[in-house]
Amino acid sequence: MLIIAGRRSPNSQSSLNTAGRNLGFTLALLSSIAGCLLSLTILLSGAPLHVELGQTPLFGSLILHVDGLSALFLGIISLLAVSVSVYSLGYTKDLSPRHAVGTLLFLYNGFLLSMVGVVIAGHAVVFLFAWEVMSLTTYFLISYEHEEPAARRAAWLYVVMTHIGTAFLLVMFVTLHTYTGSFSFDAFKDSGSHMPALVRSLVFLCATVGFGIKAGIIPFHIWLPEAHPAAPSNVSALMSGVMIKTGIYGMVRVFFDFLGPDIPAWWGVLILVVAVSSSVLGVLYALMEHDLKRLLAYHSIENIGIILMGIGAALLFTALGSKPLAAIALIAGLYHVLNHAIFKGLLFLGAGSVLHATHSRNIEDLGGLVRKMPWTSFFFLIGAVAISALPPLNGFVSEWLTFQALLLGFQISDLTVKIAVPLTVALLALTGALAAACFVKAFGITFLGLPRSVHAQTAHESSPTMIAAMGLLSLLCVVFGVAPGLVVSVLDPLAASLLGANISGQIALNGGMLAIPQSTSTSIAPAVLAGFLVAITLVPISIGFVFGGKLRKRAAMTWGCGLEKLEPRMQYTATGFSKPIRMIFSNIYRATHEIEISEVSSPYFQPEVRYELKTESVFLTYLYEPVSRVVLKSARMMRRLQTGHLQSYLAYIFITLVILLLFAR
Amino acid sequence: MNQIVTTIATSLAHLVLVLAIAPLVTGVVRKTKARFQNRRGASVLQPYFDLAKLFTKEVVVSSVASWLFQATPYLVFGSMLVIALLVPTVITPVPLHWVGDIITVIYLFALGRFFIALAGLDTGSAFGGLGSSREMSIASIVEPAMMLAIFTASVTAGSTNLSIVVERLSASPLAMMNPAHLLAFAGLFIVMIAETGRIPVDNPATHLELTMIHEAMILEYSGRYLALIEWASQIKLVVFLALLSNMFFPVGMAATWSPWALTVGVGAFCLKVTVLAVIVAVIESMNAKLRLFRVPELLMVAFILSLLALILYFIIGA
Amino acid sequence: MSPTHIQSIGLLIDICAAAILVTAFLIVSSRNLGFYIRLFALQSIFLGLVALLVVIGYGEMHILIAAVLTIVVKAVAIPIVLTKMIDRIQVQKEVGFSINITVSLLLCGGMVIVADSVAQSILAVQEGGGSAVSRVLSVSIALMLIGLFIMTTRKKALTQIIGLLTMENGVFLSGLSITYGMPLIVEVGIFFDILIAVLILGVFVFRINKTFESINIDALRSLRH
Amino acid sequence: MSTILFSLLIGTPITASVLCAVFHRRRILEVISVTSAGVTFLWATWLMSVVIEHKTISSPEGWWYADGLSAYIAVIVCGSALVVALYSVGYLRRQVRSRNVDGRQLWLYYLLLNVFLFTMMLVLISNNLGFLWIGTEATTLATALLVAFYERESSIEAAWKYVIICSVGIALALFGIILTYFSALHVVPAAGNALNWSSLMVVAKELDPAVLKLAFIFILVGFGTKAGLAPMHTWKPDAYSEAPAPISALMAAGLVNVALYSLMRFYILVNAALGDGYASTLFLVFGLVSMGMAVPFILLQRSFKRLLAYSSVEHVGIIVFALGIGSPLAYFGAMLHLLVNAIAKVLLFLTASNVRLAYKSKIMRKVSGAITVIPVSATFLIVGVFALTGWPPFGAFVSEFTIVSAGFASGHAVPSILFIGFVVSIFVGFIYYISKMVLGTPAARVTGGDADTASLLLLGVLLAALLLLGVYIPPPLQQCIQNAAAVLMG
Repeated sequence: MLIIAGRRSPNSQSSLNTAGRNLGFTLALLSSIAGCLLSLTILLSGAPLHVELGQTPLFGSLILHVDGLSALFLGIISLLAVSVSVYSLGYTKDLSPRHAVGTLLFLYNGFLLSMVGVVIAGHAVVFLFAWEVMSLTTYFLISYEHEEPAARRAAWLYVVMTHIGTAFLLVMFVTLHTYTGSFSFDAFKDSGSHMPALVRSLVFLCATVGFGIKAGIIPFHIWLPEAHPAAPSNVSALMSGVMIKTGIYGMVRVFFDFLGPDIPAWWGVLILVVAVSSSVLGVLYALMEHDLKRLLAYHSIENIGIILMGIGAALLFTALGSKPLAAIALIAGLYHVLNHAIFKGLLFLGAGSVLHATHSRNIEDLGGLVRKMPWTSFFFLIGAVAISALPPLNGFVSEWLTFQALLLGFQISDLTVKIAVPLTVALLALTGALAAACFVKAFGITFLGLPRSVHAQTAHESSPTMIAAMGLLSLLCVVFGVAPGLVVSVLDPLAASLLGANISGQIALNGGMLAIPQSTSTSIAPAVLAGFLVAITLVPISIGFVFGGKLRKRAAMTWGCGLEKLEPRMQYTATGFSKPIRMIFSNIYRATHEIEISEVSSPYFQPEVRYELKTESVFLTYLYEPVSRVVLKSARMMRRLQTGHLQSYLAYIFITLVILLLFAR
Repeated sequence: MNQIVTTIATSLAHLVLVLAIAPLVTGVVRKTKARFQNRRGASVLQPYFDLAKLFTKEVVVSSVASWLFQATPYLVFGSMLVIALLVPTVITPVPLHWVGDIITVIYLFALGRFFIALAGLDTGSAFGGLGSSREMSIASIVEPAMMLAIFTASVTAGSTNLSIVVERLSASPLAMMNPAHLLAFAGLFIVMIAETGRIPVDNPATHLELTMIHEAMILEYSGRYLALIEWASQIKLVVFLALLSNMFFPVGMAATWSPWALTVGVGAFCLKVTVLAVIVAVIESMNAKLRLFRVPELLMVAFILSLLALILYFIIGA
Repeated sequence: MSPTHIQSIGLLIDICAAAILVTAFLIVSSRNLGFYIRLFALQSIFLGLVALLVVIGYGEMHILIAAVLTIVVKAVAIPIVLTKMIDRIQVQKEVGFSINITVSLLLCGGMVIVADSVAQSILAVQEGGGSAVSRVLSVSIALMLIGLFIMTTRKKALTQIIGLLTMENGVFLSGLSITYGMPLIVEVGIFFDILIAVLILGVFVFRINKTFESINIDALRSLRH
Repeated sequence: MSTILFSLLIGTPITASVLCAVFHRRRILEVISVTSAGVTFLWATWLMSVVIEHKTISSPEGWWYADGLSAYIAVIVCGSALVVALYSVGYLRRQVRSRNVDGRQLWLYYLLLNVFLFTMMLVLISNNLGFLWIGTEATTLATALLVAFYERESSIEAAWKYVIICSVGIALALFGIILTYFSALHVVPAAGNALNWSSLMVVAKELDPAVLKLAFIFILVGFGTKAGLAPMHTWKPDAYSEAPAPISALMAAGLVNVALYSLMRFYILVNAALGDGYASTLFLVFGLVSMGMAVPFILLQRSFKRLLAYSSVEHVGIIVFALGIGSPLAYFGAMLHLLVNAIAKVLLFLTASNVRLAYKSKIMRKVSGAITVIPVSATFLIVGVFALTGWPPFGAFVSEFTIVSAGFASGHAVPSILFIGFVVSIFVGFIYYISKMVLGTPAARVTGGDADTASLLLLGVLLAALLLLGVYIPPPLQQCIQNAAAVLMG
């Protein structure tokens, strides 16, 4: 209940009292540490925590129920909240006084409490309550800098989409209520069996759409790249790190916990299709983005796709009856949830520090920050390596597990698996490669080379608390990368409890080594691997000494094709960097270029050339705009009913009377 | 205790072998290319002398570059060595097989590529950016193709552990002849050409900005750093050839540590690697370099080939 | 009261009801505003007569006060107020139509038929085909529908008041016909309400005339959507 | 004892209006109105406590009658009247200061406010259906002049339409009452109390079904017009946007509940007489039609007062839909929604009036950046909109959730899904306009400041009440709602 204490924050409007701000964030820090401890105790002890909130006349007693799954997500939320709270201490120090820090604190703590509430709710009404309060606080947080119209539009789009999602969730929970007679999650447990198949599929679809909108899967993703950049950076780290995970939590809870064991196969296939399209399209759109935070937002979509690949595979395998495979797939998915929360949080905090220092998000006019902001760039590099799933860090382990889970699919002789699995493997590999390309662009253009604008030149290192927060997260990246045994040993009983079958011990964890007995001693030992990588680099140094003696270095200017001084404009730009990929995937992007060359009187003067590139956002133009056009057109038609003539109003009453007399006899 | 000592000893020996052979293989390739251009060409050992020379030379570091520029050579070389440790060349049961499997190998390649690309961007010169952008876009298709090709082989063996795969395939060489494996081999061959930067995809010997991809990234390196990176790319060539030969024609590999089996293994390995090197050189001299935006079509062919191989294997269920 | 006596009362009631229906049709067919008010007064007189006949015929004493009130209020007081209003605001007598007269007359005929079918379905319930006065129900429903029709088609504000009053007369007549009038206090209350309604509508007509310089309803179209 | 209570309930407002008629000085008028509203609220709570003890009370000669339902609605109506009276004091002082309102109009305002309260009380406690009708007609007349208070062209037009449409509706309702009286005539001997609701309930089974069905149609159209149910709602947007804000708040919170009260009285009667198939399908249809009709007008709207008027049409639709479902859970949801809607409407209408006074315009395009100009009212506005459209921390979510789960439980799955669809699309329209008004940078120089602290405090109390209802329903209130729902069960 420390969390609620954390919620009580000074709502002091005065933005100058640093004491109030520090107090607020330290309270948030303490409550999130408490959250971590609570989740760890439950995860390790395995005993669910059951709290009765009180009797209500309509919905029975409101329950908070924290079992393994909610404890895992509680842990993730609190873990990220700890570092973000530390980060916010420094970040909000010199927010422009126009924005009252008091409201930011109030909303920030409310946001944290509601996310925790969503995860520990054991009762439909409490869940919906926390769910909507989360959307409400996020709405106000996104429209925090409400001067820019983009922030307002993003906030509106976000709140509308989540509310539509909640409508689906409402239908789902009420259908479950009609079939089980109560609102508590225990009653919903395995309620799939005593529902007709059609209703069960309806509940599944409502859950997928409702939770999918919050998770940002492909057809419903349009709010994500708008909302995350608009929010203040510490909040957008939390939003894309953990808030979209509440969608995943909901899906896992409904698919595996509520809808019970016998699941039709097409569910798994649907989730896999959504997962694959989300991950590939997510990374492709990310490649074209030059706004750092929008780029990271699109990557959240991609990583949600990878998580859903794990969950979709788990669904498919349970439907086809092989429980152990499903367990590995689920563990892979949940592990990636943890990893993504950490490295996405780290990257967003890094982007926040860059924004904080240079007041510009467009990477085209950054560059050369590695010298001005050494620590931020180092931690951002660790985040980039982790998200591109490169070996020593945590991204690699969870993607390796997902690969193993998918490859083991060949043991099942079902035809759908035979086609679905290879395609998923291919596209997962493609996503991994594209992600690496995207982050080379992001890190390279932002941090390396010469500063491209005055902002970049005058950048300064972020404050110590911000660096400490990022340091903590990168340490976690390394720890979970090097010692996966910790996490997998926690996830294993959780997957066992969810999938019913006792498949613990599927992933042998002898000495920090992940082995999959299913496929005869396939294993990786990340700890040893990391050790080797560090130790082996000594070999080239020693070889260098042996052959070349002491290293003699001389600094000189980079070769500028003969020009006497290297101009920052001569460097590669982000658009240039992603041009080859744009050529390769041109039919997905359908990019349009506009080149304007200004008229120049005499040939001796240089004409001014303006080049503008626009990639078409397919879903917006072909799905959302037509729908809204139709709705507004029909609304405009209906509006003509209120004509303003008194006669027509009387005629309406007369017609209603006549119709009633005819029909209601 | 002695079990650990033996594994360290054997893996070190393994490492030395690969380190030694790498420049030789590049020498063979250059020799055959020269022969095709009916000139005598430098001796096969020329790469050794180049490396030795480079090691002694002074390193010129660009003032624009950051610490990343100077750390990349060591990291790239290190990751190549780790790959060398994992890939079975001479003997099937690689001592450290439990440390990593095929996916680790592929992602270690990606790690190396990631840092070289960043180093290219670090110097702030147009060529570095050009190289990194082309390298990363080609890699974005090559990597999945490589994975699919190798997965076809690993799926037949039932595990992604390299030693197990090679052992299983060497146990039944006839199983190799089914269509899935041939397609996978073709796909992997194209991937090898793209990955090691040979002619149809990228020209290793040129400094003309239109054609160079791999060279552009390491343009700014000099002295010891250049030596390390050159050597790393040579090791990469050897490792790829080893993968190609052992995954698809594992004949003649030593099954046990007996000295006789070892000599046969080393001999067979050298033979296979030289044959493949010659084939690469032949292809290189017969083809002209593809235009940059034709390369993705070639790579798409590789991707489709490997995907077909995997699906074919799944459908037919060899 | 001997049955023949009831018979003649029934006959008289039918005559008055017919007269009321005729006045309603005249209102629909005429153009002149002043003529409307006189027709409405005539209609109220006949209505009072029907009430008196019910009092005489069926001995429902409490209707007597209602009958007197109808004649005093509706036949005398309201027409005076309305004519004074016409003179004060010098509105020209001509009344704009949204539908021409022949079509509206046809529609009113249709409405009488509909009203008759509704009345039959109500009266079918009563054993013995209902008393003499209940036959008046179809007339009262027709009166209500015509009143609503007048309000919907005429363009002048005053005609809308008259339409409303015709509807009220129709309802009062229906009350008379099937329930021999409501309890006294309720009748008085209804009259009081109608009187105040007419006064307020009159005040509004003055204000409309002052602000819009005409009492044509078409001017009142600014509030839309 | 019951006669004293009833006479007090009607007597206080009528004496207050007489006093207002006599005195013309502003101070006295304010004091009279506020005290009368406060005292009537006290009597209403006393009536509620009496009704909780012994179910129903009625005056000896049968004119007045009160049970759980009427007491519950009386408390809501008097409560909102008290809040509106308190707010009107500050509102009118501000209007007088900016010379929009002269002495005579001020006097007329307070007089008609008290008459309006009297007529509403008359409807709520009358047992005789004729008196019910007279009271409802009187409410129309009382509010007619209030709607035309500002003597602008548009307010006269709105008042004219309001009076004409409501009078036509009420006339049809009278015919419905006559038909009910006719259907009861051959059963209830004494002509006098055939019109009393309580006696009709006793004898409901023997009422003639055919005539009662016809009567219910006329009643539904008649009182539906008064309540603002769709196709007959056309007067509501004009009347609410043109009337002075406190009056439109009292109409939205008080008058709507009174009209719904009369509809409920006949609904119970028809259910008792015919079994609840007939009336509930009609209510379901009209409920959904009202919500559906409100959607396009909220999606495309220019003035924020009309936006709130259409939201009132929607919420009447919600309550009628809930009544149509018919299960005890649905009745509880309906009654709770009655209360929550009243509080939310009063809150939003009064906040909208603060915005209107500050920006001097009703058109939403001209209003932007309210959060910087009038921070407190703007926060109330945007948080109030979330409360109105059924977001969880507030009461509307609990009532709408109950109604939806009752709908699903009683087999009306598809209408409930439609219900959710309408509620969500109305939220979309609301948040689009309100976020444009509240957020962003204010347009040109905006002179008008925020309302005085007393009114803002009042609005704060209302918002806190909404928040409390969302989180926890106190037992005494729960008891009253249960009573009202029990009456609805017939």
